[in-house]
Amino acid sequence: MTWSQLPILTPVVLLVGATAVLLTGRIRPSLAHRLATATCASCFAIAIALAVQVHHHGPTHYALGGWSPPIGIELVADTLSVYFLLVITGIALLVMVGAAPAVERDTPGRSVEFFAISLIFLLGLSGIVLTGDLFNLYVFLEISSLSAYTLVSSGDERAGVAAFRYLIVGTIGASFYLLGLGFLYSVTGTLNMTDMAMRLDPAAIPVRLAAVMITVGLGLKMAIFPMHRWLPDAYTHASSTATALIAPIMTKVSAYVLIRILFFVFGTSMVSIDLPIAQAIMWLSVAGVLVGSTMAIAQTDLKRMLAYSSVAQVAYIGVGIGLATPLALAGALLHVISHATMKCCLFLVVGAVELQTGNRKLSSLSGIGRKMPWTFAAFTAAAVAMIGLPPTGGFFSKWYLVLGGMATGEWWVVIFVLGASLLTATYFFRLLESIYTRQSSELAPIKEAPLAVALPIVILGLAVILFGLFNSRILDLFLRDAMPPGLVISG
Amino acid sequence: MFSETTQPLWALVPSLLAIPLILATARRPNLRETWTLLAALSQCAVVLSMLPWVLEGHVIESTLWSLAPDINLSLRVDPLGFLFALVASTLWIVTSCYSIGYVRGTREKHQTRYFASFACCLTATIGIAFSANLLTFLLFFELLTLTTYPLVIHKETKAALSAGRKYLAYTLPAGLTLFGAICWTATTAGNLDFVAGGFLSTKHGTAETLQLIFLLFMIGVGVKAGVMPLHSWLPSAMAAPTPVSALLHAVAVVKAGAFGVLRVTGYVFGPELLRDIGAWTALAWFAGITLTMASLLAIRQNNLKRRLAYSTIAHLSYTVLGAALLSPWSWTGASLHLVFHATLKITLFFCAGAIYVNTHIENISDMAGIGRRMPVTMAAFAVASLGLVGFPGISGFASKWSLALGSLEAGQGVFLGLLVLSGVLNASYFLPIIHAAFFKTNPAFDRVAEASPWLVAPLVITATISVVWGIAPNLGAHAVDLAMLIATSVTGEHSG
Amino acid sequence: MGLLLVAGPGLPAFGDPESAAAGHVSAHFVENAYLDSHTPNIVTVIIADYRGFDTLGEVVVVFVAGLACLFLLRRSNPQQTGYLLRRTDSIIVDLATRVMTPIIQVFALYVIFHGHYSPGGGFQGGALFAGSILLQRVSQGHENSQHTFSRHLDTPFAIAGVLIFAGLGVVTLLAGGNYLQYDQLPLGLRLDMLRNLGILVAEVGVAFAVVGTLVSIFDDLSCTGRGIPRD
Amino acid sequence: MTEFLQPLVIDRWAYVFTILLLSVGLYGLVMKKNLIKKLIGMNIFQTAVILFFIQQAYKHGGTVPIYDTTVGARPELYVNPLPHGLMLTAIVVSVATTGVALALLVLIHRRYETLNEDELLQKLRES
Amino acid sequence: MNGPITALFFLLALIAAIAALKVKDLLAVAVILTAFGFFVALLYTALGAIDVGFNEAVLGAGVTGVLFVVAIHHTQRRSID
Repeated sequence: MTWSQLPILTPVVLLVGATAVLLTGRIRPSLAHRLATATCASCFAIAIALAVQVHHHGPTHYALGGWSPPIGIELVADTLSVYFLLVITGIALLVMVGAAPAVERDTPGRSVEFFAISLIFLLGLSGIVLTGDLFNLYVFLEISSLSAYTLVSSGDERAGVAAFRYLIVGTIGASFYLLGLGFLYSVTGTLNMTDMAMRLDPAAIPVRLAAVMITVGLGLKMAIFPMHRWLPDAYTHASSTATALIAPIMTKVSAYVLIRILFFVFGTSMVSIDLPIAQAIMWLSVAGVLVGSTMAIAQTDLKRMLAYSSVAQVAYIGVGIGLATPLALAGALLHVISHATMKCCLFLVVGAVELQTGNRKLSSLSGIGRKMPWTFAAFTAAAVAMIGLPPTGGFFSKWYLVLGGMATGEWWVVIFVLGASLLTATYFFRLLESIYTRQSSELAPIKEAPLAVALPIVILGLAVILFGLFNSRILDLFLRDAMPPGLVISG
Repeated sequence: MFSETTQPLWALVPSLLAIPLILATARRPNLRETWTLLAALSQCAVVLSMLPWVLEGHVIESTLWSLAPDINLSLRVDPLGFLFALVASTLWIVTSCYSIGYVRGTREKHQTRYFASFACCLTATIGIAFSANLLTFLLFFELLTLTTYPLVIHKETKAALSAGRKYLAYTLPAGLTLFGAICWTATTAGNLDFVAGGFLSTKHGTAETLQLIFLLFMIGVGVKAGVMPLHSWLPSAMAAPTPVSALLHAVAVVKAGAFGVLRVTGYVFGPELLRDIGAWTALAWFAGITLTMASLLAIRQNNLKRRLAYSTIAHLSYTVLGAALLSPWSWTGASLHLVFHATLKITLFFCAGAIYVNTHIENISDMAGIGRRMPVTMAAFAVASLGLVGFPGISGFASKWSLALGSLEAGQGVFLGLLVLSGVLNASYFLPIIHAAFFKTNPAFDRVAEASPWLVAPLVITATISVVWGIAPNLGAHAVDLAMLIATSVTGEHSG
Repeated sequence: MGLLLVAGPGLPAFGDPESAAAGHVSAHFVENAYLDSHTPNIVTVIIADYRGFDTLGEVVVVFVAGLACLFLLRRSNPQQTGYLLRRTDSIIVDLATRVMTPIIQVFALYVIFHGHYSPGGGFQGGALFAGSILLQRVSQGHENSQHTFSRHLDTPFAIAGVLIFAGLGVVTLLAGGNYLQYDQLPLGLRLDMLRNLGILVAEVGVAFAVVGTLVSIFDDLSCTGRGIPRD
Repeated sequence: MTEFLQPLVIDRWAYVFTILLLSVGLYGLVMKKNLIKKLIGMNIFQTAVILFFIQQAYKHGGTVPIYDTTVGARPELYVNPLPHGLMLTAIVVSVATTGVALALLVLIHRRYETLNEDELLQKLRES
Repeated sequence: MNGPITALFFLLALIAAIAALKVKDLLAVAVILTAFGFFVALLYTALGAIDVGFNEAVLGAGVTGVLFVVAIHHTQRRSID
């Protein structure tokens, strides 16, 4: 087994890990969590190794079954996919580390299955970012979606309804994707991305229709306005661990697929010049930013508020994709990692609070900042990043977005993006104020979360700031090479 | 390690290092406050150690790492930045001595948070002073906004909280405007490094575009500088403890705003461009109107701190005016006023605080006769207020004088008139206080004595400094030389 | 929908032998399938060999679906679990199922193992097998049908299926080939026979997974989650 | 009109059927209030998508994709086998999805005793 | 050329689909859905996709139907639309 086998390892390790969790879980449930964590850790290690390899030797192509594409399925580990793989596995690891107590509380007696399913969920996501075959991507999309529905349903009593709604929407999205793929296949006769990019003719009507359908399908999964309705319910009612696992990466991976297909398969010129797809995405996302932020202000439930802010923040990524300029896309990709970290941090904090207080109403958080100093220090960092103040990651992703918008002369986009961050500031500072200043008596017995829970939170809080300060490192290491053909980041 | 290029970094280290130490020693107040004092002293020392280089006309550059393509997180010590940093770090020493006395005197809660945020503020301020390009500037500028917020809401009373909200409601949008302006500049000009005399020129866009950018910039920094009509957060921020107001109004925030105005006018746009696009007259008039209006409003305030706040607004626009007039002398005056007003105003706030700690009086009407009981404090108060009026022999005079020269130099006699007028107004809202304090009696104060030495010593020191600088403005800090250096480098002509 | 109709003319005509899709890749499949793996059923070759990874993924989908139902519906402690189905009263149904079940099962096995030569394979066979068990569950009732296939057997079955398929890939991996590269199996046969064998193993794995999962889904759906079975 | 209808109705009638089926499924998915009906609509929708692939794979005079020595390995004589392989997967996926969906429905019904969307929303609002 | 037969199956499938959405008795709907699956399976076979047809017949028609029946047993049989 040589280095060339690295791409396949992540899925295989996750799959074997999942089965192992199930088997050991039958004998000793206590082992399940450790095993899951170990699996995630090894996947993270593999991802790092893969990243190093790609950085030094360029994209790695892996022909499954030894059948070279387009005959067989190939995995392609290029900078873009490795970047996302790192985000996915990293977040997964940090969530897993402290998951045990919350999972035991939310799904008593079923934690073994929970961990197994979440591993398969990760398998699906990593497969999506690694595969170079459009139908294989669909299969992995369904794997991740099915497990996501299940994870969502593992929450409070309304979770079932939220999960069903999510399932319906997700399936429609997937079917639209599949239909679009059918159109593409019937005019090109191939399923391999690179091969398809060479063979398709951007002028053909079916191709254009396929582009529209795939965009719609993925838009549903990515919760682009106005297809975002499923998201708040799903994130609010899912168990805290599930949310912390799904919210940071699921929508990002859909964004990845969008980027991959729009810019790498169809090509930048087609989606931004021949068709107004990019513009459509951009304006819908702008609307999403505004709607999400506004709705978030109106919420009284912490998780629901964060869910709506997710809608807004994912829309930032959509704006970056829609602007389709190098800097804007870099901003979008940077926002992927920074938003993943901050949102994961925030949701983990929610989980910790629920664990310590058994309550998550905004009103009940008064003065909790003094009871759980470390946790809420991280929370503050993440909140500042959400608002987009320096020196956090959120600031710089916005910086690139705005530069990209100004370069293309999209003044309104710039204005809306900046204005929306005021809305964000409104609800987060309101929250921070009550967290740190108000005193309330019933908080007296509450203590800081246990180490295993608090440590990942603090790490994420630090990461949010570091990603901001050293964003140009990320830019140089990943984003420059991750740019689609024809887009080059100057400077 | 202590080479010339790393010096600006070391200037940031002490206050930065102080934060964790303060937090770690929350349980042991004495140790905690030792850290604060040590940090303040060492920071001042590091800054001072750069004085010779700056006087020789060196510009110390030190780049840390890249923030974005073609934009580095880099520090730069030029006369202007140095002057500001010097003021901030020196006054931090006295302020922290004073704070120690004050918070113990009034038994404030959350003293640890208080001192920690204080250190953060100082880091941000020094960062602003030494930032070498607009992005770095913005970084520290927003950091200052964030770290001042806990200080504003420190008392956690309803008033304090609403003041905090108001503060954010003004500064965050301002920050965004600044952000937009900087992005725009980056797109048009491609670089953001400060250059004495400005790096923007007419080839970077039409006059209208540049005027718009300038407007955005002015809104961005003007809010902190309290330029009317963006000033109203400042009086309400008086809800904060007095040392905080002292820091806010004399040293960190508002001065950072004024400093920002100087930076933008002198080092981003530059005199030629501002003359070409005619933006300077607008700015000058805004400043002129502000300093008159604010002085008028100050007269109507009964709460001492609010009155001081309005006088701050007025005096900041002296600096802004000086920057806008674009002539060598006016720039000298502006830079000098940055320094002198700081020392004078902080003295006044110290006095207000001392009175409050002893008697819990905030309103001027109740202060009749206080001077007899607290002679030292009130004497200092008298000195400082006379300085602000522009009384010869006290530091304020020098800066006003050169501002006056500047306005003549720029051929704008109008503003000379405004300066004189506001001097008169200053007198009319300060002198009554002094008169009442010394020449009236009030039995209520029989048992009142001078405040604790922690409180009195700082204000005596600052008062003496102002007097000394009034006689020999160039003593010690070479303030005048530095101001002249700044003026020359910006306007390209020699003053005097 | 209008859009879809407008797009129609751009697509290759119905049954057009020269359509782009018919050429390119699939032509290669038709030409080489038999030579590559000595298996006439081209579709089987495609799903189990050329695009074996898809099929593995699909097995995972089935697997996670079963897991999901188990996670959602099955309660941990058995006495809380009652089952919907009881033994039927109709003698005909009873007899019919008794006769049918073994036949179906034999046929199912045939379908699985003959998938190389005729339509069928792991999925169809597995589903048939599962169907026979479901038939028993329906007619004989849950408790009585446990002896043919216990409900504690299904998850292990599914896991076994997944592991067989995934393990096959791991073996080829360890043998120095790529994942699921059957011709690297260390058995010293002709390449096409190796692939033939690999396909067979894969199909068996699929069958296991499908049987286990379908039965488990059925059980979970039909368990009332309340103590008393209701009628 | 004809130059629009001819290619559509005569050459691609199977495609038109598929689209019809697709719209039926979508209708059920969107319009129906009963969640089980929604699910059925979803099933039909997925089936239509699968059907699209299959009818695209069809060739006049093509035989089933099982290698026949008498025919030989001549692509034009076999129906395109690749979509068949893909759709085998797709069918199984849709069945799996249906299974999970049904499980969710049973769960919902245990809690709320209804599967009608409006009543469900009503109860959600009350609780 | 098996055009007519294919068309016939298409029609049947379409009718079955519509019926499945129209009928109010859900158990009947489950049966109709099975029929739908069966027609579609035949359709696949007619289109030369015997494997898919087989699969649809077993999974689509068989298993799905059974699952629906069980689920409907658990929940409610009537549907107001």
